[in-house]
Amino acid sequence: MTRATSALPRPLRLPGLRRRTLPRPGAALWRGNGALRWGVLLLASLLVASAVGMLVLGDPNEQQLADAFAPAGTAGHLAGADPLGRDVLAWCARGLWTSLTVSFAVATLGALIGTAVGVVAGYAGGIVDSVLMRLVDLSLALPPLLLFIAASVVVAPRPATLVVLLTFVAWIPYARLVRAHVLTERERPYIAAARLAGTPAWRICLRHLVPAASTAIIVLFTLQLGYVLLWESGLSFLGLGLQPPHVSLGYMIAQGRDYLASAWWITTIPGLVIVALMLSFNLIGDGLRDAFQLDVEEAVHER
Amino acid sequence: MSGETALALHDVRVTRGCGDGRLELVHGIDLAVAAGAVCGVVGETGAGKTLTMRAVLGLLPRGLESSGAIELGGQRVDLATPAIARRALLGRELALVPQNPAAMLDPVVRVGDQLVEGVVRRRMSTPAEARSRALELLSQVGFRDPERIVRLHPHQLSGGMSQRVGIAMALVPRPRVLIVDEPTSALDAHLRIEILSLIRTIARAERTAVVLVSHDLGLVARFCDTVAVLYAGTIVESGPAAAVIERPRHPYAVALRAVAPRLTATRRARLTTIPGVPPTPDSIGAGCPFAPRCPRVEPLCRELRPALAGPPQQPAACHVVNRAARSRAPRSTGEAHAGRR
Amino acid sequence: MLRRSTYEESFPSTLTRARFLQASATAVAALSGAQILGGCGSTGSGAAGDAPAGGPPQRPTGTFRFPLEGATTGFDPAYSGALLSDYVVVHAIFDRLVAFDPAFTRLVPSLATGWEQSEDAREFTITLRDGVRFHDGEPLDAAALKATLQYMSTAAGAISGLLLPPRYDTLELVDALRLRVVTPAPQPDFIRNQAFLSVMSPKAIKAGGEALKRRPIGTGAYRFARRAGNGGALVVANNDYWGDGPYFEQIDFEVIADAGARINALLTRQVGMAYRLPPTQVQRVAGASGTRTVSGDVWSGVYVAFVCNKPPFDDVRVRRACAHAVDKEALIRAIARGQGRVADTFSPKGVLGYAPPAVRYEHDLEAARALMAAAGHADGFSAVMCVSTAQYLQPQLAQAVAGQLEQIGIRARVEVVDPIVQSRALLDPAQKAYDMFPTDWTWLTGGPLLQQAGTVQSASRYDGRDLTAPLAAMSVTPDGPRRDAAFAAFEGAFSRQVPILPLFQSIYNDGLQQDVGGYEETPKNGYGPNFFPMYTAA
Amino acid sequence: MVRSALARHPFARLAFSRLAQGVVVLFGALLVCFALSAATGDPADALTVGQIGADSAQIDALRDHLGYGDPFLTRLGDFFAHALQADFGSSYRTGGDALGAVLAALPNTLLLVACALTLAISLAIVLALISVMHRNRAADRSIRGALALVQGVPDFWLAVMLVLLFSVTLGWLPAIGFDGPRSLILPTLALAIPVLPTFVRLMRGNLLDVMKLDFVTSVRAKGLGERDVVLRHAVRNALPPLITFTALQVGWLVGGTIIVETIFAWPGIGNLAVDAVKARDVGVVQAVVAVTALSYVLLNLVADLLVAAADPRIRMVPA
Repeated sequence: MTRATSALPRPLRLPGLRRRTLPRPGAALWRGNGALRWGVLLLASLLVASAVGMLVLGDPNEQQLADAFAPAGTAGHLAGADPLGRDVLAWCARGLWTSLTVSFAVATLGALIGTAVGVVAGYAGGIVDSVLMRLVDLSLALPPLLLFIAASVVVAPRPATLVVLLTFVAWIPYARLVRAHVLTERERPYIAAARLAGTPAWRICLRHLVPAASTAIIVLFTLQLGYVLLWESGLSFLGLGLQPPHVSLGYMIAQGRDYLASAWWITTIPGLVIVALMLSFNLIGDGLRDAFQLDVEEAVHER
Repeated sequence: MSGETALALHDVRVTRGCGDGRLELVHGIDLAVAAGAVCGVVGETGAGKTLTMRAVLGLLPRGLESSGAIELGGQRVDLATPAIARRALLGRELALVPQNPAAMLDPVVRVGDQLVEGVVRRRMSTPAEARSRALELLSQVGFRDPERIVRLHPHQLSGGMSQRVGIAMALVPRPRVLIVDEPTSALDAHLRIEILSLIRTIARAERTAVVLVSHDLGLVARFCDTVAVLYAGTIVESGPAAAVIERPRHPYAVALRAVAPRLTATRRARLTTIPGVPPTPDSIGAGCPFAPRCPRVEPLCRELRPALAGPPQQPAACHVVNRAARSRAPRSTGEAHAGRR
Repeated sequence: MLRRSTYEESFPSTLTRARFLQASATAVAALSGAQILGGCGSTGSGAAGDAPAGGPPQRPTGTFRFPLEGATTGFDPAYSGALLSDYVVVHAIFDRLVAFDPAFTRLVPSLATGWEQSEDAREFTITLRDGVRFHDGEPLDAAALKATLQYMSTAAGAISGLLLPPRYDTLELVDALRLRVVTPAPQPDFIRNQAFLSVMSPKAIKAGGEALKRRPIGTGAYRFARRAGNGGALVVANNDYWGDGPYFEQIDFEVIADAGARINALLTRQVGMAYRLPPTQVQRVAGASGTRTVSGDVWSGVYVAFVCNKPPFDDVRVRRACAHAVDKEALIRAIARGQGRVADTFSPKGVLGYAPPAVRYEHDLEAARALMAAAGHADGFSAVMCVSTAQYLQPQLAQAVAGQLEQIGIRARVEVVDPIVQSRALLDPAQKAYDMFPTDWTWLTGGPLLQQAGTVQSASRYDGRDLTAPLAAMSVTPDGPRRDAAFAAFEGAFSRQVPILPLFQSIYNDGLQQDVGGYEETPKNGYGPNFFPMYTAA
Repeated sequence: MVRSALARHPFARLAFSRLAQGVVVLFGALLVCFALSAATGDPADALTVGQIGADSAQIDALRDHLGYGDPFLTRLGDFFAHALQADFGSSYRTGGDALGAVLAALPNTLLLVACALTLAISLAIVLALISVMHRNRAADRSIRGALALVQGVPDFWLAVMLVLLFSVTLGWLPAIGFDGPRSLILPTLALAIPVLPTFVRLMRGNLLDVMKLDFVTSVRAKGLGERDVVLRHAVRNALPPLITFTALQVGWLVGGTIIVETIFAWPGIGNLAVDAVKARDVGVVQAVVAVTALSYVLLNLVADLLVAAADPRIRMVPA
């Protein structure tokens, strides 16, 4: 009985509809997909550079007050030093990992929660759907930054609290996206067939509905990685982000805000790292979207 | 239905991709349609019917190129030139009634606006003229209350209604040639008859040449003056509708006729099917594309692609059939090709 | 422990026109023009920028726009000592009995033309200036002063309660303009505190209630007009003012919470001045055309309070080790950008109560490590430092101190919290969470106010006899050699026990438009500029 | 009777169902904001920060005096009773009515957000059109590349640089405050640019989806050029999703304005909210959250009505 679903004919792929399966691994995804290649290349080089930086440049938290505000290019501080004499480049190297781990954690948690809510809302429909969607509306109605400020007053900023805080906001786009996909997917004949074959609801959701939205989730995941990076640096600007000894890019950017004219490197260099990270995420996101896009365009020729 | 040729296709080809990946989907189509006549183009899905018509209209999807030429009202147009250059013809001399009635109209724009948009935007007539022309056409295509229809939105129309609107929309600029792409595939039986007879009466009244693309032999037989049977991107047989349908010469046409369900068939008889599957463009070899499925296949069929030959008014592209025709009743070639008109 | 919401360390510096063009010409990365922001411009006190040439206008003209740090909450002089924004406006509306001379060494007459004080500092006779009227028409007389003193002594939870005796034996009107005050206990700082306390209209005091807070009535050069949109205020010229000024038609107090925005507003001439520039911006404002800076030593210092009622800081050797470990010069240079002077005592120089320290702790890591070993912490220990976002020089100072302490094995984690969370932590007697409190204090009246308010005990929980005895003595001994001896004893014990580690005394800088005069130096208590003599040069 | 009346007017039915949902959201928002302001502490703490010699007993006395000492549930009940009559108590700092202060500041924020949105949306449509018309050619790739870069720039950094460049250094525009339209330019840019990439991405995606539909072919069959196809048809079909998306950004835009209003000293509710939270001005915090939630509900209602007007197919009640 369990294999019933696969006996059905491969789902009818009508051109122009959003129905996109996971991309065939290997060539099609990579070949001719400049955006994806450049994105992965950029991300890989950033990771390698920061790994090397962490080994070579030593502890970013180490202060040399004598070197305070050393400009970019002085001995020992290739990218200059901050007001406490900490090396900006070492800070960026370590900061990149911290910021990445925070944004990966938040994006993943957000994806899990958001997808769960989206699938349940989309598949269950009725009261459950409207309750969950009101929850989404509620979290959209409350200004996130105000919530962060209020929460920061109560809780000292540590990575764990930051991840939880940011996840409160990160899950919403997933929920809306997955719900939209599930609503259209739910009408498909193969879902009705699966239900007829007695497949339990949760299996249908996991085996069919989630994979159907998986492509969109992956694209959104890459974009969310970027957004979380920006939220974190925004929080640091308001003094709510991670504080030393935790090393975060946002902290250095916010700290350098006062000396943009005289010591521009304190803000600009970590800022450039964030811009590079965002660029790589966006390129990967667009690359993946184009890869799936191809799926749809191929269908056009079958007419 | 004598009359000068409104539209003639000369060696129309459609290829995909370029360089070593080039693939020819349509292998040289020659066709002629007389003004006021309805020419049926028949073939299975994937035979290249729609692609040919799109090539003529210059509306090929991205990545496909057309070649060959068409003659339209005495004007010769080379299909290799980019579609933008040929757009002047479109919506003036040449019009299209798209296939899927539901998706044919812009959902957010009122029906009336979409009807007059083409001619008004291209300054072929003033808005007032266009509006009255549209109302007149709407009543012609069978609406009793055109004033109301004009204000409706596409999602408020039924399948049949939107098909009629589609036809009216195509006829607004008084085109010389009307291409109708499977108008009835989404409609139910009695509507099909109405729509097709509507097309024929208008064609005759406005002396418009109509190219009817369809895969329904029964309808083609009943409503078309001439027929061209398409298989894997080439015309395998053409000629007067009655002749081709009743007395098909090419094995594929014969098989098509046999396959068409008959009301008279006994209830128990299994539906006959053509063995095998239509070839994909890249799998066609040198010989006759129908060879793998042809009951009367011969070694020659597999090497040499047969050209259209045999009796002038009903040529067919099959060595075996043409050879038999030659042996049976040789005729002088000077006779006028009635079918060709 | 008086903390006012000081500016946050968040200013964008500007690109001077030349440097910007240079920057845009070459790639931003190659900004060669940026030089190290090492030593600051005007060191030392009182070095005012070049004052404008023209003199004050004949009649009060134009509007002076003054940016406030935060919304005002109320203008009752008794209470508004807690919030700087409130006090700045109060300063523009009220007069005080006495004022300090320009060098801030002695008291000069203001509303009071003369005053006598008895030997035991319990009896005071104050003579008021004749012909002065309040904004509501009431005359300034001994009855008004009596009403003010009574109200300010008894106002619940008010700042004035700390500067005045809780009650008086007698408040006698000798004649219309002379008041004799007798207090149950000696009040050595009674007259000096009058330099901070405003004189209020008796009619307003009698009316009381919300009006005191919402409609202040004083004798100053400017009258209160109305509250402005988001917590600001507007005051207008009081034309029959007895003293020098006013030279502005009105002063518009507008709330610009962000320090960076205040400086931008100054540089684009949208506001008349930017009060108390953060050290990182002094260079920028001084260098910009059209603006000048005024700076001066202030009665304010930066400290690190150790929590002495629990290990590890209950051991004086650990405290002394920290005193040796912290390099105050480096902190001044890196964090205060040179705007500070090394401090070794609780009271800053210039405040009555200052006395040279008995022990001075040189920056000596070896001695520090020896003390740590002697105290049994050879391999160091970890501690938590609590600093609030509203602190002067922000958490950077705390991190710098933590970095220096790390060199002798103290692994200090800096926790940046909200000012309210920090103040509640300080009140918590058990002090479970934190070990050190970097903070800054300001002496409002130039007298030993904070010592008498028990700030040292409340911040460091140190209550050894060697400190409490001189504290008791100094609060009842009239000025003179015996009080000085008490001060010396207090500072001596303070430097020996180091319950609180003084870092440096601050130098404040204010930014002004080039054509704004009558403002030669930043106020010593950093608590509100004196608007009356200020003018915009014609 | 109501049901039948509604049935006849599709718009009314749509509006009614949206409002019903809105009430639930508003109720939830009030609940959250009460819990939040209770957690962050109350005016008694803030008032005693600067007080010399204040001890916890005195603070608790002040707290009772101000009415924040009662048990949680009674305060909750009391809060809702007042909130439903739009009374959020007074701001302990200014003494004035909390909601009054918020409503006074709201127009400034709405003006800023409106300008930023108009700029962002119109620019997004133009850029999306250009990149769709020249799909995968130079223009498209450069637009997408530039936007990917802009998306990476932290919004506060952009705001600070705008002020540095255009008002402080070049002196063309005022740096702070709200006196006259010229002071609107920089804050609008600072708010619009960070949002722009998202809008362009969304609009471009919509346009591409629409261009694949069949009716586009029939429009081309009328001989109309690509410009007409895109401008007269594709844009109108691609707009509704953009409208809905914009309405959802209200919560975020208020967040964004907090940063812009701080840097430009703009007297909006962003500034007000930050001060109120830091000063534990409970009344004002609750009023700000309530007003933002209400504006979210109303804006979404307006968006749905706009979408229904723009796209006749959506006249029935949405899912």
